[in-house]
Amino acid sequence: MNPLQACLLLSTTLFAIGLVTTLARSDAILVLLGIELMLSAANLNFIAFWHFGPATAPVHGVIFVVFALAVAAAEAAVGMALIIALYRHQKNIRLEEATSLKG
Amino acid sequence: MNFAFSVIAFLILATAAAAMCLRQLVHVALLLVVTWFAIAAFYLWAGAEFVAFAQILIYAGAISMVVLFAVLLTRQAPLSPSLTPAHPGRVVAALSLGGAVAGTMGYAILRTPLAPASAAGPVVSVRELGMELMGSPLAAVLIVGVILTAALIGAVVIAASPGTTKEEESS
Amino acid sequence: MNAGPLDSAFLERAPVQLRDLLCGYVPEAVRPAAEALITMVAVLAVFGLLFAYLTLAERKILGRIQNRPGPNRTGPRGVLQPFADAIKMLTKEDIVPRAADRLLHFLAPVVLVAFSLVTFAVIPFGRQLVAIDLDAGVLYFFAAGASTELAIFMAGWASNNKYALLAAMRALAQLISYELPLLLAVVPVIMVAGTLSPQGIVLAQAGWNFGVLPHWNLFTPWGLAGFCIFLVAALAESNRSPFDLPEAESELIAGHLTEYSGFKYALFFMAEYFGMCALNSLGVTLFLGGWQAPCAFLSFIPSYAWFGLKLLSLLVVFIWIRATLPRLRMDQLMRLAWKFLVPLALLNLGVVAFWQLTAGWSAPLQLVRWAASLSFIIVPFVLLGRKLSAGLGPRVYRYAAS
Amino acid sequence: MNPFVPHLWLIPALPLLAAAIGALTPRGGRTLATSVAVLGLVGSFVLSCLALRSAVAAPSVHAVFNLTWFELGTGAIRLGWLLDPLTALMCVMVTFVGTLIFVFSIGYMKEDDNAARFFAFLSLFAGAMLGVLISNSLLLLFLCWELVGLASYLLIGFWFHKPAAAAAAKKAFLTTRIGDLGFFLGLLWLSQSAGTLLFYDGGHGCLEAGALAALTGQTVAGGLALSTAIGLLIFCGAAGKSGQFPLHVWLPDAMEGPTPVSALIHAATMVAAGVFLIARVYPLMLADQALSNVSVHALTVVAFVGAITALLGALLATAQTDIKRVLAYSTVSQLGYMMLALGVGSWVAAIFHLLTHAFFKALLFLGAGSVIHAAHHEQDLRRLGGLRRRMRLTTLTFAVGMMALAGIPFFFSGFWSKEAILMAADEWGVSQIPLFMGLTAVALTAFYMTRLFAEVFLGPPRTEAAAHAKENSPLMTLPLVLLAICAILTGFLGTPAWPWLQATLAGDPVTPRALVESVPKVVGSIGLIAFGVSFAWILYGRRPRTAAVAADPASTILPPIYRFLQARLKLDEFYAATFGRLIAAVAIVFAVLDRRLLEGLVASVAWIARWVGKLNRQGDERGLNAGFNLLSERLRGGGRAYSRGQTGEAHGYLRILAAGFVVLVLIAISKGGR
Repeated sequence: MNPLQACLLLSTTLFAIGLVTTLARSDAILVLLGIELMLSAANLNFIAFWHFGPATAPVHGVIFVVFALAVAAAEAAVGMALIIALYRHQKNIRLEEATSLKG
Repeated sequence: MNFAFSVIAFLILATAAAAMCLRQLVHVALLLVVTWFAIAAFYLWAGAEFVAFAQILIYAGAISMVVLFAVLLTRQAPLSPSLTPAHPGRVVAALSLGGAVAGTMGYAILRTPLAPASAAGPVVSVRELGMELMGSPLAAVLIVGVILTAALIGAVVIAASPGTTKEEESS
Repeated sequence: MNAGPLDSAFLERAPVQLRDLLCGYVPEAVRPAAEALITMVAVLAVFGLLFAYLTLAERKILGRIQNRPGPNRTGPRGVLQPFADAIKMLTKEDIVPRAADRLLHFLAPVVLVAFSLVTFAVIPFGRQLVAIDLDAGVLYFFAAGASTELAIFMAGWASNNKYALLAAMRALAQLISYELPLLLAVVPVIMVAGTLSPQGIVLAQAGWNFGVLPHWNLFTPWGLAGFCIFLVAALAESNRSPFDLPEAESELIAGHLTEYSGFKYALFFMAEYFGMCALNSLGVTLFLGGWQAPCAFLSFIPSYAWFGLKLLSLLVVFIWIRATLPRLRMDQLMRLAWKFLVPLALLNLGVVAFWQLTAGWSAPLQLVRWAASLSFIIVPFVLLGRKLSAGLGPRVYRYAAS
Repeated sequence: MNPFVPHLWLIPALPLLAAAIGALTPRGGRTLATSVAVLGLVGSFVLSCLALRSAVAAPSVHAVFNLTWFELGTGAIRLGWLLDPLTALMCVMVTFVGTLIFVFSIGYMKEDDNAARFFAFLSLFAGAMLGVLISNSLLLLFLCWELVGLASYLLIGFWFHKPAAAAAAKKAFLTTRIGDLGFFLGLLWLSQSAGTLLFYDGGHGCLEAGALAALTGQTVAGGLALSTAIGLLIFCGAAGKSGQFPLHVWLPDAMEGPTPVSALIHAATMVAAGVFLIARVYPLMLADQALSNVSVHALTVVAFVGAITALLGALLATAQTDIKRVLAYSTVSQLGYMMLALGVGSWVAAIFHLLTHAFFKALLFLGAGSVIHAAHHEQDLRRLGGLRRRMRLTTLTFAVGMMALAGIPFFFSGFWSKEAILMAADEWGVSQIPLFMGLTAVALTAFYMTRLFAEVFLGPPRTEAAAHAKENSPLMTLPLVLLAICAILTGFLGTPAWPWLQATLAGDPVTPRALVESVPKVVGSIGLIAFGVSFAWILYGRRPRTAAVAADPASTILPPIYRFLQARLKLDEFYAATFGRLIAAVAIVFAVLDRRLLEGLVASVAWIARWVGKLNRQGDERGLNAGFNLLSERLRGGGRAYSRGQTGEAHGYLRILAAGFVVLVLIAISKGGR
């Protein structure tokens, strides 16, 4: 198993942890954090491929991560705002109770 | 380097996993901060200095702050275990799905012949990075700027009410 | 070791040579570790002592300003006061409330001190004296600084006390709000210097006009504006008066420090002063030309001395401000940050861009360049100030003795 | 070649710039707009003085500067500036009087909060007028001419919330348009036949020998020389602008505008434009004098029109009860004098009278404005009176203006210029009728001016407003004084004893003659003036009326004629009855066509369309709807079934997502395996 694969496995596991959190926990904040974890896993992949990959376009992996970070920040801000709105709407933030859109 | 890598990997996974099992939301948030730091350490190890510090600045500095605020603003009772244990069926389903994803992906990773092209990875200086950013992905930079502004305003609008102050705005 | 002649070069090199000398006695294998260790010890020692005497100086200066002697019992003129305080703090009982979250309650001060010390790693104290010359040093500094906010929150939350919690939330709001102007005030310097490494920024400010006028960023329009914004934001970031809302004694007992006592309290105190020193060091590095001498003929004095001098003067300014200004209200704090400092800092970016674009202008046009840059800063400053202070006329104290 | 000429455009440019600035200033910025306007005009006044100096240095040359505006096909449209004593003198006069009027209106418009707009319009007006003066191309002149018309429209209708003002503005605009139509036709014809519109172009201009010879050579229908026809067409424009007989009706109504505007329009600029135009194209008008085989000469028409206008205006002025209307009609008659002078071949006399008239008429209007402003906008002279005690300065200056206009001998400019005109008319070989008309008008002028003065200033105040009037601020009286001084002095520029003005304009050396050419004629005209004054004094001055309602003494003498005059010869009604009717009839015819013909067509088309629609609807209801209903039922059912899957629970969706992802990865692996 070469280092690249190790990195990929690491990111996969992190992604899985984030996914499990998102699926298992009912607290909206935790779900959001799980999503953040998955994002970070993706970033790990970018960096890994940039680090071990062919040095043709050296910086693109990093640039991707920079954008991903920016988007993550925006996503966190909006997500937290949504959660607060949700809390104001239904005195708690349990996601499985926020089902007013069901058909 | 393998030693450093394994330590970092262990830190990342352990803290993440532990955070996901904790019952106290604030603890989760703080433990995840450790995870962010570990990830930043991974970036450092991979030679992406700038990204590492940006990661700390954004995740530890901003996002975790926002999370903590969300926790405090949506908290029923002080130190209340805000997390009721999820009912087992969901947990089982979640674990199985997560395992499936991890397994399939891992299988795919392991059986694809991936050889690191460069043993000693490239090192990018901040100046190069800036030059590159001002190059082809300039449009993307602008778009990201627009996205951030929109998110900022949107956050304020969504969370705005006689109660809330500017905290969401500042992430 | 070979002791060179006792000249400026020797003095310049002295600390490094001392370190090498000490490293000479340890085996090769652990030499890098040993060097790092020595650096840490040196920083700790210097700034520990600085902290100790800064507290004393603060109390003395405050005393002078408030027309009282200040501490003067322990030792001649109270020079031993800090040590007395230290002993007192160490011997005091360490109380942890029962309802508190013990782990976090313990971790908070540790993390705080750790992060506020970590920031010193990238500050160039002298020509040779920089612990790690990081390529992204400034970013590193802010990353570490951002992390200290967490510690404050931990403290406030862990002690499970409503005052502490309020203080923590206030602290977060304040720190986050003032991080923006801080960063925005630093960006112009980076734009001009073209690097994120503090050492590089200092070198970019090297040189003098006819031997006396140094090329420090402070002496440019955008630099001046940036420095002022930076100073205000730094005051707020280090929770010092007039921005000391988080530990506003009169409102929140002692804020997030309420439930802390003894050594942990001392740690918080120390961390606050370390943070202040670090921010001021950054200010010196970015705007006051770091360890550069103000005049060519004065450059025989070793660089770290200059750095120390500038740092000390800034610290004195901070103490002076604390003695002079009353505390702001929360909404005033927020308004200042979001409606005044941030817009001005953004304008400053435009100004520095203009400055860079017009760098090639010839001598007479230089006047235009200066005038334009200054007006771009000053006019909005006046207008914004008018707008913000509208309606806040001079207050009438009806019951004050006149 | 005069180095000053290429920069001549600066003279109109300054006020136009001021107008632009004033137009851009918000309502609040009256100070800015005012100061800019005044400064601009003062600047062009200084420039005009420089121009005058350099023009007088060489009186006989027409210094020109021509440039190509744009290429059009083969030919090029060319514009240019022209500097000769005529232009220079007019420029100085316009800028000087204009400046004084501007200063006056600062005080007059103090209460009005649209003053910024007002001054912008004033500057535009002045700039356009100066453009008319300096232009060396009939085209450029026409452009500025129209600009003057626009500005006058804006200014007369400045108080557009007053319906009368709006109507007056419209009337002025349309009436002058009628004249300008002729002007434009003449312009086109001239450019088509002479090939250029430049006046002077080093021998190729349309006012120079070559072109004139070509113009006089050919004749058009009715035995008119081509030049005569063109000249008469251009004269239409002039008549429209400076209110000659058939087209004079707009001028009295234009009094609805603010008084400074009346002063500007009637004294200095707009009405002068017509006279100036004729003076400018004088060689063209003069061209057909040489020929004898033509049916009529252009100038003859001009002379008769002028004479009629002079008499008519004077007649009407005697019966008006509104200060400004009296002055307006007197303007009409004075313009008639100028046209008469032009017609009888002494254009220098015309310009002389134009200059003197500009000063004393501006003086009179500003005096009237000062009276009105002081009497709280009371303009009816029956309701004024007795102001001489309260407004001494105004009274004095007004008296000066009045005597100048009435032509009191020797010390007032009006006398000299009018005498010059009458002398010219006397020497005219064609006919003596204009002379007699002019002489009658002289008497009438003296009469109505005396009447006006007596009514306004003498006797007891007849209303509260008049009783409480008090002298205005120096800002308003100072211009009066200055103008009064000028009204006295300008006359001595052109006395027969020292005819500097005539000589300069004509470009001859100054040749002094006797103080008066022929004593008997002068004595006669003085006698007429004395008669007019004394008659008016007997009627109005000796025992001034005491009540506002008291009948006008003149009306007691010849009531029907008085009433007819008061109704302004029923000219407006006449126009309404003739031209108005005609147009209305045409409109009715078209309306009828519209209703009967077009509506029928449209209706039938609509009817057909309606029937088609009905058929269509039947088809829909029978056939399509059933199918649609069935289909939508199906859709609704499917949707109901499908929406059961929509639990609205985020985790459920996420689970499905993850499962799908796993499946995709497995597929990818199996594909990759092969």
